Amino acid sequence: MQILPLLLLVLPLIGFLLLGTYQMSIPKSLAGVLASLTVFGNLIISAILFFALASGTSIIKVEIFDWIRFAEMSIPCELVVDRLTALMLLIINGVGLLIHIYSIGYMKTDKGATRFFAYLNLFVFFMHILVLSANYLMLFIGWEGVGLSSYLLIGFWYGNHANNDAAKKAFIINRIGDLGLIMAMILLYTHFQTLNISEIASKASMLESGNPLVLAITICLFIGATGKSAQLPLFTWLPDAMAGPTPVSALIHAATMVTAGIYLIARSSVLFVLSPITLNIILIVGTTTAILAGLIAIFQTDIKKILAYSTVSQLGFMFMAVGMSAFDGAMFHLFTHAFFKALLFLAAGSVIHALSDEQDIRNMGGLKSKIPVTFALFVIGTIAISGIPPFAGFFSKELILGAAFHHSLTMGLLATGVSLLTTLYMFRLLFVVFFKPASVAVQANHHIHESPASMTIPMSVLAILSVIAGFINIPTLFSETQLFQDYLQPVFTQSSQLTEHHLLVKNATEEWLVLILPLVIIFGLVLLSYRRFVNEKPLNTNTGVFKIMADKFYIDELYDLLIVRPISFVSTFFREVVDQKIINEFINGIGNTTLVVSKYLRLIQTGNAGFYLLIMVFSIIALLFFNIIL
Amino acid sequence: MIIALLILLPLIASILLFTEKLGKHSKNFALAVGVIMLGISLAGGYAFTFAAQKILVIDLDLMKYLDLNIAMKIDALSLIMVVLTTFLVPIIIASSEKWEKRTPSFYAFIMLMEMALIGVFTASDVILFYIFWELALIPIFFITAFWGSGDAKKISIKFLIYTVVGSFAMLVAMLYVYTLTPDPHSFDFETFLSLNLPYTVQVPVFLAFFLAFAIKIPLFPFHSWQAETYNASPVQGSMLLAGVMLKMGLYGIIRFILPLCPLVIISDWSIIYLSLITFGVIYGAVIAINQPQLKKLIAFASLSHVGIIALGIFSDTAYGLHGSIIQLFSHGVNVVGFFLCYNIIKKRTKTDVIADLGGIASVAPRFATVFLIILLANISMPLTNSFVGEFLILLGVFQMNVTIAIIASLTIILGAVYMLKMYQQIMYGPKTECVNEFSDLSAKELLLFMPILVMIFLIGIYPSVILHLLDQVI
Amino acid sequence: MYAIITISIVALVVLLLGALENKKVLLPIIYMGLTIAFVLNLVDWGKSIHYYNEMYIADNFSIAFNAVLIFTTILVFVFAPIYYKPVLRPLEDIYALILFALIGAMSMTAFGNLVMFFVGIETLSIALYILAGSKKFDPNSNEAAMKYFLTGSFASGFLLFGIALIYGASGSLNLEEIRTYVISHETMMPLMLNIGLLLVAVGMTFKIGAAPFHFWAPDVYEGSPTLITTFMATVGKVAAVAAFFRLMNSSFGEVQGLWKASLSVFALATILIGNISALNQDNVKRMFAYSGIAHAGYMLIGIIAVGKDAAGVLLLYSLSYTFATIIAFAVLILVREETGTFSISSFNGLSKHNPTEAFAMTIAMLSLSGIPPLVGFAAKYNLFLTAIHQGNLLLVIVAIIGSMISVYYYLRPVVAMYFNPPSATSAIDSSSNYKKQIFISAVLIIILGLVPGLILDLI
Amino acid sequence: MENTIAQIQTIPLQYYIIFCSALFSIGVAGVLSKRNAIVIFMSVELMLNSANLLLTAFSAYRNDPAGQIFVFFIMVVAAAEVAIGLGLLVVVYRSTKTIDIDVLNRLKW
Repeated sequence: MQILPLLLLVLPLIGFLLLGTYQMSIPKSLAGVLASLTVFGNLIISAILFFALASGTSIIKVEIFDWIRFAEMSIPCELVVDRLTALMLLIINGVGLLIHIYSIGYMKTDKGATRFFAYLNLFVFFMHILVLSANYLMLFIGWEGVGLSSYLLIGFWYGNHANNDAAKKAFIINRIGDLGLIMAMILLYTHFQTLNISEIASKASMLESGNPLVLAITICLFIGATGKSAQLPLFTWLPDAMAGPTPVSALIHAATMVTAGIYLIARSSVLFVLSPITLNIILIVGTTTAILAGLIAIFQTDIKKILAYSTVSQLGFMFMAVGMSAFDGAMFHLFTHAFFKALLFLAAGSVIHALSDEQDIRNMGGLKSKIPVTFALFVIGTIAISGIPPFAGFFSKELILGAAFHHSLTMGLLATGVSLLTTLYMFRLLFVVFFKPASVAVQANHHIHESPASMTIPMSVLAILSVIAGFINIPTLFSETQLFQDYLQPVFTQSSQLTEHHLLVKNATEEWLVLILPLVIIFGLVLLSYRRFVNEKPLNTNTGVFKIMADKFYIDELYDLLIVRPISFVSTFFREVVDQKIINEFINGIGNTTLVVSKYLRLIQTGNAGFYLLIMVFSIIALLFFNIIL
Repeated sequence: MIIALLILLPLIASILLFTEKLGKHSKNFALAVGVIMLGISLAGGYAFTFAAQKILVIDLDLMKYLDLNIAMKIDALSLIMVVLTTFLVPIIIASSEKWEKRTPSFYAFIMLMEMALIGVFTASDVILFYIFWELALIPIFFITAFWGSGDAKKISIKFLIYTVVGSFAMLVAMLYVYTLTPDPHSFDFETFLSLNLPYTVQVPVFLAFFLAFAIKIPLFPFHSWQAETYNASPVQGSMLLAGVMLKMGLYGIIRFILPLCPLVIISDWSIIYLSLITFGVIYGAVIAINQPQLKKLIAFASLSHVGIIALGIFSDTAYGLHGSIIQLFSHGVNVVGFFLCYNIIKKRTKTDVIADLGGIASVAPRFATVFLIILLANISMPLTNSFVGEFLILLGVFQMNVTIAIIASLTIILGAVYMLKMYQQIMYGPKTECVNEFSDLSAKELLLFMPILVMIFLIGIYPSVILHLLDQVI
Repeated sequence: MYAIITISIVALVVLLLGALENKKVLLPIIYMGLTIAFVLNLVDWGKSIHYYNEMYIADNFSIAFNAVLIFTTILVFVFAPIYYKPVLRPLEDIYALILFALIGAMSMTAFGNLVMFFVGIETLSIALYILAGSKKFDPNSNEAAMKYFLTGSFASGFLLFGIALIYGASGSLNLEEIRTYVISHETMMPLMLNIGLLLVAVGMTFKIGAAPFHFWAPDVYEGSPTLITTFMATVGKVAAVAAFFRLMNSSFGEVQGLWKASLSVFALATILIGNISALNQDNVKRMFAYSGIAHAGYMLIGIIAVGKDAAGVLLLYSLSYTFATIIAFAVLILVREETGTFSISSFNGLSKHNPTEAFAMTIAMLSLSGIPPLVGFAAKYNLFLTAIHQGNLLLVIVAIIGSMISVYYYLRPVVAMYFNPPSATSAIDSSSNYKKQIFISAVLIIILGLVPGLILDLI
Repeated sequence: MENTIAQIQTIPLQYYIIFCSALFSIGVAGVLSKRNAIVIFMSVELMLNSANLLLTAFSAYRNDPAGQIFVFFIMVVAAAEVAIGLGLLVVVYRSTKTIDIDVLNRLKW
């Protein structure tokens, strides 16, 4: 059992090293299989671990070696598997495996497929470090590592600078978040003398609620989370990250990496519940992000960007849950979201694939009959994400909505609103792409074809999961046991003990209300959007509020104006003016002054002997004057 | 014994090379000596860790004849610096090509430099330290001025004068402190460091030493020689400068300023120089963002990095110090790796203007990977060597001064900005004209990178190599 | 003492042989005679013998300095044939005058009486006046001699008046007796002695070429024949420094208050003026003149720090200065021989055709600027150390600043030699026989730099 | 001899000192004010002679022959100096056709 967590790391690492080193010699077809095999191996291990933990083993710990050790400081390289980790492992490897298989088909024609799979394996490796690590510093390795893999994969087609810009942007914005995480670690170490997550949790639980130290730490952690999980104000990289191959968007930018922020907070739940202020901030940030991103999504025209904004919005939704201390709700939504969002991305990829890399939905339409399998899968995904029962999204959203209504009515309504926004933009997407009469481009395109089995099969599996995954946590209204919540319960015991009113004692009416009310509106919205979007009329985005939304609230432009340009200006200013003109001139000035002094000093040497004699006499007089008279 | 070998071997090699009798074999000879030196220093490391430490001390009291005490000692810090030097010198030698003029002398100067550097790092007599310190200037001056390009002559003279100004200030301070040693006066490190100087004395001593070290390192605002000199120097010269020579200054801070002027470091005034350094850290990083020339970019990046290291040292905490020492080593490795990449690019495209380059990754994937790893090491990616160091430094600085730690840590972001911007422009995007002929790394070149890469991951994954050593002394 | 007598005889013999037009034997005789004198000089080592009523004192100090002077003179004579290659006549007058000057110089280091002091100075000076003008048809040489003579005799007047006043106050010309008098009147020093001392100091400051009485030096050094400049800059300066030190050390060491402040100011001014003025000189010869002034300033620091330690340091400093200067001038002579100019550009690309000379020159320049591990560093280092021991920190700081400045101009010829492309005329006959001598001096600089202790503890 | 000394001693020593200083100053003033090399030589001689006189006076007052012996040396030196000086003057005159010292300024800066 001890060796298993280690194997989890070793397998993808071997995969990466093999594929990376022999990039040129390994055939593309083999590369995909090899990469998938490592993930498959990991999936099996994860399953073993998952069930081992379910059947009693409380925690599996593996200490590999002393990483940093001197004086009283000791940070070991240590892995730990608890239930939260096991769940994450399942998601990563399950979704990961499917996406790997999908990629075999998707990347078949790409020259750099081997490199692609190497990067994917690298990502899997770092993601495992992230979820397996027993201390924050190790977690940070994975944290940065997935950022790096994301950078490499977004910029996978590096011949085009737009892709590279997107990759760079993702990395740099992530670094801003990372800085927060580093600061958090420094604070943690300074005050707890350790970075071990569970030790910190137990030490922190002694502290009183609202402690300013905890506030600072959690704020820093949250900054880290906003970077990775694309929350305000650091979310702008995620839509741009769609420049990468679609499987990447599915795996990294929908299912796994972007949820690391949620994972981090869930991991540190003890700290967060001790800081109500931070929770409120998270709540506000999550809500704002969810709404903002949802609004933007409605007006986008790029199929992947819509899904990206949807992801941002959904992540915001999860943060709302976190902000209300509903960690299990957040985790559950993370879990289901991984399936249907991955499915949607893959289906979108299939669409794009079918249309030979067309991503603009205005150039689509009428695909319903041309690629029926993809269409069916896309519909399942859309229904699931919209929270229509009995699909997975319904159950996870319900859990969060319940928490929200329990928190306050306002929050409840806001959460419902976010959920409805989802319906709106998703069905718009569905209708425009599949139902709307075929656009000119589609009509002219005779190569439209359904994707190969290697792509449709993984999608189908995901679709099945999107349908059934919700049933592992049926609302209390219908069932006494909530498998998911119960499984995770030990992870959050400590934090739930610290919150006074965590366990939701819901009354039936309230719960029915939460169930029924959104559903009614959802169906209304679906109808509305069907009427609105299936017709030819495009959205008018030239004026008013719509324009602001379509232009993404000008956030990118704002950052450009406030941060990028000033820094660029300062950089040039420093280089050309401060460094060259001021400092260098000053230093040279010292030297030149000496030379100038020298130039004039030598003029004293007039060459006139009479003058020399005069100076001598004056000097003697001065000498005698100072020595004798004074 | 080991120290004597470490000093004499390069000296003899350098004299042999100066005779220019070795002709074609000069490079191989120098390389062989370099590798042997590495072996010896590793043997020293072995001896230090496992055997009696006696062999790592030389104490020849030649006061009578030389007016000098040949006292040299290797402790953990010295050992790390010596290993760094002997590790880098063979790589530097191997990276060089045949020059149009005086090739043997070029290697002779490198060997001389190696000797001087080892002397600086092992001397345990203040004047001996000073002598080696100055001696190290001469070879680098000649390397830059003679084999450099562009305005090398003028620039190297400026560099020389600039650093000499600093070291003379240091000399004054050394002589001054000497007069304060108890009778009979002594230049021995031990005597120096056991002095408990009053605050009023520590201030001028600090200023003088700081000036010398700040110029050498260089710290803002004493850096104006750096970019020019790197740019004018042949790439091997830049490697020596950035890889090892600027470590002399940091080493000096640890050796002299920390023990001699503890009161200044904890005084309220320390905020003045700390702010200067911190500003320099940001300043270097910001300038690097829009820097059009690769070599100058490396220079400014280096300015930023060493500023962080200096902050770590001045933080006066165990974390900061340990982190700084790891960084001393890592930065040497990384910057030399960086210059190796620069060398490859420059050699093949004949340009180092970033805007003229592009799309190299598509023709040279191996090179792209190697470059990326080195670049990531430079921006302190976890699992590379500089991550642990930088984290510890920030931890240390944080405990000293929160604001400074936060400002300094901005380099984590800025570093990513300028490095990725540069990397994207050079390696990605459409191919430019001068890149068309670009061939991927040959096996030989790859071999040259290997030690660097191994070191990057070794220190990154197992920093205890260094930390354990340090634990025995600090 | 016997050394002086030997040299006198050699000088007379040289004159005689010259009159007989016997050219070939002149130099061999001089070499032989000087070597004998060198050995005879050392015979008295450690004995401290007083000759002629303490007129001449052969103690370790004077013997060591005289050895330096004789050795330097030998070196000067070694380069004489190159310099005078185009001259066909025997040159007995010039050789004899150099020898006479050497006698004066040697008396200056060993005087026990102010009479000997004055006579020594004048013997040296008068010989130098003539030597400076020995290029009779060169207006520069004429002018140099005239200026030297005018200012020199003027300074001698002050020196002499000062001696007279000291004599008047103390009643004796003997150093020991003056010392006794000074010590017994330490608290109530007569004004006359004070003025006398200052005037003597003025005279000596002039002779060593320190500010503010340095004005003659650049002009005279530049105008004189280069070989004579070499002699002046080495033997002349070292003898004056030794004499100055001896006077201050043996008679006025206990009353530093009287003269220390003034000399410190002189030293500061000298170092700064010398170094700064040298920066902008394109004429290498003139640059060395200023460099010589600067070094006079450093040596003044040694004089200020009277005492046994200072004597050794001064000896080491003189040695380092002398050797480096001789090399520099020797190379300068060679270069000038080929290019016909003293301009710094005449050094361009010297390293290509004459690596040995270039190497030696580099060593000399680095030594003069005080870069370890050369003797120049050892000398400066010990000098500063001694000064610091006596609490002259300010002086040392200024001296160090001066050294910093000096690095710049000392490197200019080095840079020209190694980094500038050779000019058309700069190739030197590389079969020159003097490679070895130059090279040996350079090696000496290095070796001495490694074992300065040997010299320091001599006296 | 005794007599002479006694006679000399009838005049107070201060007078000699002041007289000699005045003489010396006249010499210095002469050197500074004149541009004619010969006159300058003469002024320098005046300075030397004032010192001679001073030495003699001290010698006489102290009954110590050393000072007077010194004077002989000085006279020899002075004679030599004048000889050299005039010789140089001739050489210079030959090339510049003047004995004005201001003309000598080829060497400067």
